[in-house]
Amino acid sequence: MTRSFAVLPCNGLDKSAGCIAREVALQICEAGESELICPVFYRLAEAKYTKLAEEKSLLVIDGCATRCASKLAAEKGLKISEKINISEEAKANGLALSDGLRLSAAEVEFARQLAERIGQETKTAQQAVTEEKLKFPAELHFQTYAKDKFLFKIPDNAGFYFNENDVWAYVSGKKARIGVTDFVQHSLSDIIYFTPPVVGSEVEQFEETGNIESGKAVFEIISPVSGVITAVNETLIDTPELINQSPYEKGWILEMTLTAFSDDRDLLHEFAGYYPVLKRKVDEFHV
Amino acid sequence: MSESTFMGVERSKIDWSPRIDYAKCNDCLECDKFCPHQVFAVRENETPKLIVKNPDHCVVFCRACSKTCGPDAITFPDKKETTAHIKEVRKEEESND
Amino acid sequence: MAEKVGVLACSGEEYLGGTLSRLAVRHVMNKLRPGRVSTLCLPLYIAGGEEEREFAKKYPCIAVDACSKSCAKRATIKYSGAVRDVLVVSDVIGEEAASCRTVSARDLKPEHYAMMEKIADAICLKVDAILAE
Amino acid sequence: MSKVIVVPCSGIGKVYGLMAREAALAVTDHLAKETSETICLAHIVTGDEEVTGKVCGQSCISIDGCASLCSFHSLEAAGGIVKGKFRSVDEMRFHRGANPGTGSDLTEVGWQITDELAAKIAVKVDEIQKEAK
Repeated sequence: MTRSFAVLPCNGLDKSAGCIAREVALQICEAGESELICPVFYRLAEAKYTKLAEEKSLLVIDGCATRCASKLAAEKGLKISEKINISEEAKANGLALSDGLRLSAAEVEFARQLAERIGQETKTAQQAVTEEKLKFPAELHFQTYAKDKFLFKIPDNAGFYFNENDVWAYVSGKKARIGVTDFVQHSLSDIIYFTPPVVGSEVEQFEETGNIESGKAVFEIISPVSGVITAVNETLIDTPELINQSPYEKGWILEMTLTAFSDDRDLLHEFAGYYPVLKRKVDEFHV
Repeated sequence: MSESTFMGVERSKIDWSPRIDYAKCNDCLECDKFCPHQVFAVRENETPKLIVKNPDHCVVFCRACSKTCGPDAITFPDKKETTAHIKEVRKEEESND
Repeated sequence: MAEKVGVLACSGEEYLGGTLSRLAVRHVMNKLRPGRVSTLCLPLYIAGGEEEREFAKKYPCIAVDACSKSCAKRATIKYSGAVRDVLVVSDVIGEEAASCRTVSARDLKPEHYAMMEKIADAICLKVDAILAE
Repeated sequence: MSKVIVVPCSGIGKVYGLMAREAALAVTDHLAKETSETICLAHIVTGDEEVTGKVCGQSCISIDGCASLCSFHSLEAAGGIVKGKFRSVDEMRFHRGANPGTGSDLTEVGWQITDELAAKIAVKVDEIQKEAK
């Protein structure tokens, strides 16, 4: 059976990747019950498409790394259930995209295969990872560093690991919960958008896994650990300010099942290692 | 801000910064506007206009600027190779201690 | 010697003095004494601003009030303890100007900005005196 | 009938505070001049009897800059009945990437977003007044 989606393609007409995204979207819709969301018409028909995206699981097809379709979905507060990126898929398949805006025979075939694959794929990754529940400590113990009126809190509970990209992971058995540190939320100030990663996707250590954005900047969440994403904190889509208010608790970003923690650990700090790094950053980079 | 070390390794020993493909770059300068760490520099009346001036200011493993690039002209080194390199340097330094 | 001084504006919404107190404090923080002054958000005292309250306890603070009600001063004393000094805007630009009903930045004219600068200078005198102690 | 009390946070550190302030003033000075009024938030924070007497039991609208909700919490603490709760930062979600200005000055788009917010608040004032009838 083919799966049915609300399909939001990037549709960018100025690049072959955008044209392929459009082609993939059309093929998926033609093959089954999926329905198309036109990103251009979305501006005028917000209610219609928002309803559609709520009724069906949302598939976002980005053309290139600018990821306009993902951003549109985040802006409209839509929950993305699957996401593909044409440029990345092409790279993975060894296909060099042309500069022309008319699809070549190879690109048409690539689009066809991609559409077929998405239509039939089952969420094996997602099904495989629901067995164990993460045990997060009921109470965190913080150490603080004060600079002017700003207080930077860092948990020193055992099980917390940090990368120098200011992202934390709380590890318990095979599971981890991930979020950003107080340094990130103070530097960004009021966080307005959260672009979540896709549940079921596999992430390597130091790979981007979603981003958060304030009026000041966009922050890429760089994963401290490798694993398969099992959950995303969906409340952050409507209330991203929870990251400001409670970066280690209510503002957690995602959970995953770890795949290479013993390796990953080499490039992670525990509290004692991260605390001086944070102090240095706070002193250098005045918020 | 420039960070002098990353995971204890001197930043200058880690090759991580954006690479600009000038065949694709259209001088829109979105990357420079976006990056808060002054990695890029813009030179009026010079070619190329946009250069990577401070590669060591770039936050190791951050690729955010490439996502602002419409023509996809920015790439980064391979993450796995970089990770392996950092681990190697750390090992060397440990054995030297 | 204090390395930093906290400055609180009343930012009152009813009178021109409030608007000017807010702008003058920002002017001191950004332009006249950058790095030496932190502004504190008065209403954060009630909304649970642990950081604001702690700062006001640790560092010397100056309240900048539009009128003799001295809300900024009294709120700081109530939630954080003492204030080191107080500037009342109406003492600098006169009662009549301070209680004028022009409040929006939309309606500010060059003469209002001149008043703002006068207030900012008066704040700087107090900041400098505390920093020199 | 008593006026709806509209109180912005006027947060001094960020542009969102200025947007909240200007949106409130646009409502009480222009859009709903006859049916709404503002009261100095700093005065509310002091908890004076004079001001809690004005706020307690009255219909209020809070306009905050950010998630700290200073105005909202202060109005509640003074016994106000907050029937409308706005945040200028929420308006930014409809204007991704826009630069609204600084805590001292708004840009053109900053004013535009503020005006959009003010229009929504004015509608809320009307609703509250109709309900009261």
